[in-house]
Amino acid sequence: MNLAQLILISLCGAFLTYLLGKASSRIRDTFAVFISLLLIIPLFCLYGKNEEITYYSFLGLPLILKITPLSWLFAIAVQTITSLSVIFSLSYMKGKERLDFYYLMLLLVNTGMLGIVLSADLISFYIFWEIMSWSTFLLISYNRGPALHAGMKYIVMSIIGSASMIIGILSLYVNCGSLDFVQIASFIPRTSSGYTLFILILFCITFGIKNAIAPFHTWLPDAHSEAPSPFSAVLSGVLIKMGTYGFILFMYTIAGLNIIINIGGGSFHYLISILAAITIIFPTFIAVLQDDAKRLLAWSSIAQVGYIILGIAIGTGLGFVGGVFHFFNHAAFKALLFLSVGAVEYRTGTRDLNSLGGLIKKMPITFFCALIGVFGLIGMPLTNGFVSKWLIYKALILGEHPFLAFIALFGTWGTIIYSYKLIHNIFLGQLPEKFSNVRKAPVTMRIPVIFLSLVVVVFGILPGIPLKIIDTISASFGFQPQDIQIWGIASETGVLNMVNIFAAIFAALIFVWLLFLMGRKKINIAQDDSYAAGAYVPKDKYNYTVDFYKPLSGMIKPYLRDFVDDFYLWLADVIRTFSDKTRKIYCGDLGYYISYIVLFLAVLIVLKMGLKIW
Amino acid sequence: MDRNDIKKWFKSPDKMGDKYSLWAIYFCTGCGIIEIPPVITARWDAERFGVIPVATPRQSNLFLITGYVSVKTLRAIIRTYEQMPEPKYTVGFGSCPINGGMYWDSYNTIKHLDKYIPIDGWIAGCMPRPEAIFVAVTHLWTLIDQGKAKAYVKYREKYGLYRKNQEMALGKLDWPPLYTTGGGND
Amino acid sequence: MVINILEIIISPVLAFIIGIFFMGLFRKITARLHWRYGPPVIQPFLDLIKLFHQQGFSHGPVFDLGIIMALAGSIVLILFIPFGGICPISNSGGLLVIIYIMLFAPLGIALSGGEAANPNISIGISRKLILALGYEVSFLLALLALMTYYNTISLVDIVEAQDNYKWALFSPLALSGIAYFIIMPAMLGIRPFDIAGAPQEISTGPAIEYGGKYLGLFNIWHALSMFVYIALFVDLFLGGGSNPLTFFIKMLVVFILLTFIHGVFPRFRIEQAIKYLWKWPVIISLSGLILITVIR
Amino acid sequence: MVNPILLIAVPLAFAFSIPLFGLISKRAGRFIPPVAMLFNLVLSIILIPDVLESPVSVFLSGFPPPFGINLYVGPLGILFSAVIALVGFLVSIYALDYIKEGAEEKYHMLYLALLTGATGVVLTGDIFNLFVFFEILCISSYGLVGYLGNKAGVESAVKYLIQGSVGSAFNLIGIALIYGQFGTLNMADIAANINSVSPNQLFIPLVLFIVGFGIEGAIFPLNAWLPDAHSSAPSTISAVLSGIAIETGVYAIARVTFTIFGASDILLFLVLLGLLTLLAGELSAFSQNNIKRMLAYSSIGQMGLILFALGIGTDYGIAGGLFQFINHALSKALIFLATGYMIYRMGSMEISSLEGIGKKMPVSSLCFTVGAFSLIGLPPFAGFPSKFMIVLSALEKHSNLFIVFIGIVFLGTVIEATYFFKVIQVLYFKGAPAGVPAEKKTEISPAQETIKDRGVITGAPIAALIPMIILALLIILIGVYPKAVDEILNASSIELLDRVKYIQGVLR
Amino acid sequence: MNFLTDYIYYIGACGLILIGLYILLTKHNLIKIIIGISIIDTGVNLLIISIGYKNDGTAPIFSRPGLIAENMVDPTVQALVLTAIVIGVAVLAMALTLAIRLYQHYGTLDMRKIKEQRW
Repeated sequence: MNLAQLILISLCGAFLTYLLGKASSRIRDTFAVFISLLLIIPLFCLYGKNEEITYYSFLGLPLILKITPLSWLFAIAVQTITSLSVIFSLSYMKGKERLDFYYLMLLLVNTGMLGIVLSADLISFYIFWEIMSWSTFLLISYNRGPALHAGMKYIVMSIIGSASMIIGILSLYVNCGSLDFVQIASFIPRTSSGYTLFILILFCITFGIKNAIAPFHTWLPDAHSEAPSPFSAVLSGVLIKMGTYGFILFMYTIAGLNIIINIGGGSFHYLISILAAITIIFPTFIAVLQDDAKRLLAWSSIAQVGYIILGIAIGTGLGFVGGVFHFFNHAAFKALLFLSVGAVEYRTGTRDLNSLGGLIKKMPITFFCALIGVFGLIGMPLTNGFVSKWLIYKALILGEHPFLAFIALFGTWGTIIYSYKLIHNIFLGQLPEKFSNVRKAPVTMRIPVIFLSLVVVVFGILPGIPLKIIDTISASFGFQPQDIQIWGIASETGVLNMVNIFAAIFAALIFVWLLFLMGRKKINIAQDDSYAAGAYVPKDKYNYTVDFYKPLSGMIKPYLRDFVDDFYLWLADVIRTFSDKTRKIYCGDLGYYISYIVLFLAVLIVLKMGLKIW
Repeated sequence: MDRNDIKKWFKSPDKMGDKYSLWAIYFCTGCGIIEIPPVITARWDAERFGVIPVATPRQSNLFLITGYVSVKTLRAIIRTYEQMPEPKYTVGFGSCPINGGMYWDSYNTIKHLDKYIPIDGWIAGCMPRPEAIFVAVTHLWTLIDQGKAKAYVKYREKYGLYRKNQEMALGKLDWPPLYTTGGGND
Repeated sequence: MVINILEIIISPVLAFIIGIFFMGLFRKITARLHWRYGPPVIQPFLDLIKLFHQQGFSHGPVFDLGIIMALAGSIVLILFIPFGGICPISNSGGLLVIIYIMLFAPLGIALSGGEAANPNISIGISRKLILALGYEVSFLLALLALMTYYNTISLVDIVEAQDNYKWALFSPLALSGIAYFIIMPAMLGIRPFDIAGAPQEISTGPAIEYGGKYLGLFNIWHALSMFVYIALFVDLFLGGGSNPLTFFIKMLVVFILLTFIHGVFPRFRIEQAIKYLWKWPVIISLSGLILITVIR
Repeated sequence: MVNPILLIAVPLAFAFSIPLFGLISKRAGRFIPPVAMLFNLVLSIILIPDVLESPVSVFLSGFPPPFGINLYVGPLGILFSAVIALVGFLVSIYALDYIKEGAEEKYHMLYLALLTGATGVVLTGDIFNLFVFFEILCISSYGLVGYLGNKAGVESAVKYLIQGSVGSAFNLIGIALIYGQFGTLNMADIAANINSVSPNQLFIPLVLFIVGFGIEGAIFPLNAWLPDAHSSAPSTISAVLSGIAIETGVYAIARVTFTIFGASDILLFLVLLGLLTLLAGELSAFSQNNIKRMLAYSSIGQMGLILFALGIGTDYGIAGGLFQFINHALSKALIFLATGYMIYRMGSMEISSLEGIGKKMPVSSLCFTVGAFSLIGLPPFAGFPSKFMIVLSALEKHSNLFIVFIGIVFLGTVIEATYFFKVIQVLYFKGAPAGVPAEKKTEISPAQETIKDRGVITGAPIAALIPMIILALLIILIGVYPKAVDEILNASSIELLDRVKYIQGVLR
Repeated sequence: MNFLTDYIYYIGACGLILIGLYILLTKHNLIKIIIGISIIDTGVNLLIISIGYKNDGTAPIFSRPGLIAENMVDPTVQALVLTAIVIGVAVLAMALTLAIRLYQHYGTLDMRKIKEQRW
């Protein structure tokens, strides 16, 4: 199966799903799962191949699809996350309205993403990018209510991004004469650095918006929290990473390592890194203040993207490997967390962190998977998040960016703060009476979640598997290749041996467990049998989940408003006011209208005779 | 004091541990609250015997009830006692828990605390001086050594009786019974 | 290989002994500062014996798992920290791994406490995590100053670089060292930063529901973490030790200083603590880091 | 070889025969416009290959130009006439069901007259004929705007009429001045002699033409009639006005500036004017709550974009502008048609009242979405290649000024996207309507007077759906396969730019 | 004097157009506005005619003897004016029809008050 057929199958699959839905919802569900899983197989088979195919000609421009190791990695992540999300949707979305439309859009987004990562020229990149953008918009708005506002925010920023991108693309076309990545890559070194910077800035705006880098992040919290949960997983797991893909593409495939490092006196990639650092630090602490589980995760996504971009932009091989690996990991554990929260929402009907609690008794599997996800998010050893973060930190420290490293490391503590809040407020604490009948999540919800947590753990202990692939990518971009082993990474200034660490931790756990068994046998007691100064407190009065970090939020809340968002809203308001003023030109009075005509005539004559404008 | 007797430690570590690591939770009302602080601070320093105040019943193994016990506080006393891990020891301090003391004719005090929870030892007096606590502790050591400080076993065995007494004083209790054993009047 | 395995076995035991000894000493010195006689130095060990044969109440699987995880994390941490030449896992990940393994303990205890569902525990955990946020700023700045100065992330390398009395505390890294020392009471959870477990306010916070062996494990964790943080300080700023004895002596000095601080200070409120931690130690360590970046 | 004069003659003949058909059957009149327009469409398509080979010049009175009146059927003309016929045909099918009662015959007559006028404007080679056809177009559209006879319609029609008359007076003055200078009315002849007169004497007629045609072509300060007329006319008429009428205005401006005057120094001014129009239109539409008015303002914005593209003045840019013209004709017609039945079913033109219509009228909503996406310029719809070409040609200027201009164009696009997406959200994702609203805002519903049977909200009838679906498919087809129109666009842009060829083609 | 005789028609035409524009700009009554348009139309027609006019010109009829082509007035403009007049009449009729309907709806012809369609 060649690449064009792959995309075509994906596209037709999407529409076929829609049509089948008209016949029977059961067939549609089965088919959606089938088509999304089916596509993984050829993608896997494409590993290591270097296939290129020109599939269409648009306005005289050849549209090319090509698979490279980088796009293979992204494509696999995209397809896997989408498949899991489709599987999850089966029960999550059951009984909701307009499901045909939902599946169509979900698979269309998938097609768009596959197209983005597989395309080898800018015009098909743009086309797939836009298809992804608007279908995402339709999906974000799916949940009605506040989702509309979120969708609006998303699409406006997205359109701004694509406007910037199309200017960049066409400017490249005008100057280079081709939109093939290879040709552009050979063109860029020949052009002036000012022009390269202009192009890079244009594209950084686009990818920054999609990727939610600091001044462009404002669409993300709304969109992620309001979208249907399975789609939030796709959104956060892979869709925003299309921006990351774009960053890598432009910084390393098209512009090339040397140019990126040296352009603007070396300040460009440093500037991006600083933006990424800002993206880490503020959203992390804004996430601490959130009371909506998905909103919290959304802010966390922004922060984690900051890590990815920080790793990629810092310009060393170690950082690049870490950044790309963190992309992969973030896709896994953030999708996992969104799906877990989705499962909770499905069973309880709420995702308000202040009213949930104690669900560990009711949904143990979901809890443990979410716990693994949270560990990955924090970067606890034995999860994949640890390895990638370790690589990023090490790159920063050895690259002598101690302040960036500080921000990245300190962000981790913020991560602990909010992820503990997430876990605690949903699963721990006391179970409110109203949730006493909650059942465990259905099978189709558990499968993706369990699979993803396995990914998190396995790649945490044996990080060499994906790191080898990533290292070939980084080597192909001209970075120093790393010494990757199956158990981790060895480099001149330090070894990371995850198997060793795993053995140590495992042995220690066993030891402590034996110690634990040595003591007198424990007695299991009910959760409400808890010390309360001698009082017996009835159920439902003991739920300490409200304002979990009250002292902290009291201190930092005034400084952590999303000023950028406020600024954008103000801007929108200004435009609205201005548009209202513009509208007043059409005042309804015929006399004015005629005077417009006469005045315009007069102005034209004056311009010609008096000012010689034209 | 046989704290430094290593042979004994090897012979019966549980008893020795219990003896020299009495972590006390105090239930202090009235004048009892005045007498406890000197015990644990510099003047008498209970810590040299391993007796330290702890904050929750889960961590304690010595329960000191000092001062009178009203109906309302009885509820908390029972709850606290039931939350303590075994082995656990109780000491009533002052005449009020023993027989009501000067509140013997009050409608609202509990006259005989041992009807509701088992007591290992009493310290009589109104109020006893802090030294009396040390006397009680040393006495408790002896009892532990001899295996006589088994009030918690009694509570477990005659739980039905205790529970009935408790319900008689407090009305229906809103927590489930701790043990299922020991019903009847006995 | 054999030596390595021996080291792996020995170092936790040694750490346990020293930690327990320190705990006893801690109580003793504090008592003496209070003009009391104080318990015997062996007292924490006696307490452990009692605790392990006392009943323990469990609130659920995570309640057990959390405390096991916390203690296991501390034990692993010990394996990573050179102790006067003993360092079983010297070359895997370096300081960055240490920073992350340090997270096991607070997270484990937080999870365990969360399952117990006691409001005071929640408050305690919340305070603990917030406090950690407070001291972590200076901690990380100090570590980064070290790592930048020596341009390595390996703890062993840092220790080696300080051989022959080139202690970091008496080098341009002095500011970082001072900042680290200032935040150490907060890391150890002793006064003036024992807000998380304040017994008089929230009944020892996260440890409320621990009884029996749970409390025993908790106490062991506390002892080990006392060892770990002090050993880390000695390794990072006082040049480690050529043999365990010198190392121990250095630790003792640091420890006694910390105990004095514990003995004489009252407790901060949580906001005060954060304000304090985000002010003076941060200023000092930040200027330390800036100094390092400038002079390098 | 068919005589292109039939393109004008047949609809005109049909238009005036409608009352006659009315004698046979009252219902017969409504089938005439589709037939006539189908004829036109087929004829145009048949003509395209010939025209692309060599333009056809028809002498109406037998005299060759410059003495006689001629039709010049070049690629540009045939392109416009094909699009006019296509949109006219589809809209007239839509009207079969939409226009049911009232002065039906008059509607169809005026409708055909309008299309005849538009076809005449784009085909004629004589400037006075241009004026005459323009007047046919204008007068019939005055009538059609006021066709419903309701308050809004009549008011808009009057305002439109007054402004239109002022414009035509200016045009006539311009023609008079031109004739005074050159003594000829043939466009090719004028163009051939244009350099014999000093430019200073020419700019007054040029300005007068720009103002005169600009009124119809919705250039910024002259377009005050447009939102009123579009919003108060029946949706079919809005579609035709927006898709055809105002575009013929822009066509006339292009023809005058490029072919007749060859005014290359005015191009930058046209670009600025286009940008101004674009911004004014999009900004006005942004906070608009009346859907048809919003669409009308959006038309203004699109006209600005087309003007901008024409003003770039390179062949690729003009091709882009003409592509945008095709896209706008199809998409805006589609959107107006789609909204027509929505408004009729909901009884209100407020955007907020269209809540949840996506479920009740799925096809209409889908068509609206397709049209909106196409207008915004999202792939894979027709708007993408057109915008692509425009921006590319602007960038090919290699001037920083044009990069700023493009920034402004995209600012307009973003605003446009915002309000279109807002409507799409309302259609699909706002709460479902609770049946028919109890109290209908009857006075502002355009179709209300003609159609009484308002039942439960159902989809549009089949006669309305077919044209919409065809339009939507065409938009997607052109978007995916822009090559379909590539050749004719290039030929058209060359026709506009290559004056010598035009002059030779006419004067032989 | 020569100037006046040569340009009198142009001046008249311009005057009429300007008068019409003045009416359009200053008057608010619809009927007056329509009259203004009519005056502009007249002015424009006069302008066109005067372009083709020649002093002492003759009718452009070749079949009649004694008429020289140079002296003939331009016949084209007359055809143009005829057309223009027809168009003008059509517009006028349309305008008046609509004015009547407008009056039925609003009860006034003051265009300042008829501005329901705006913004």
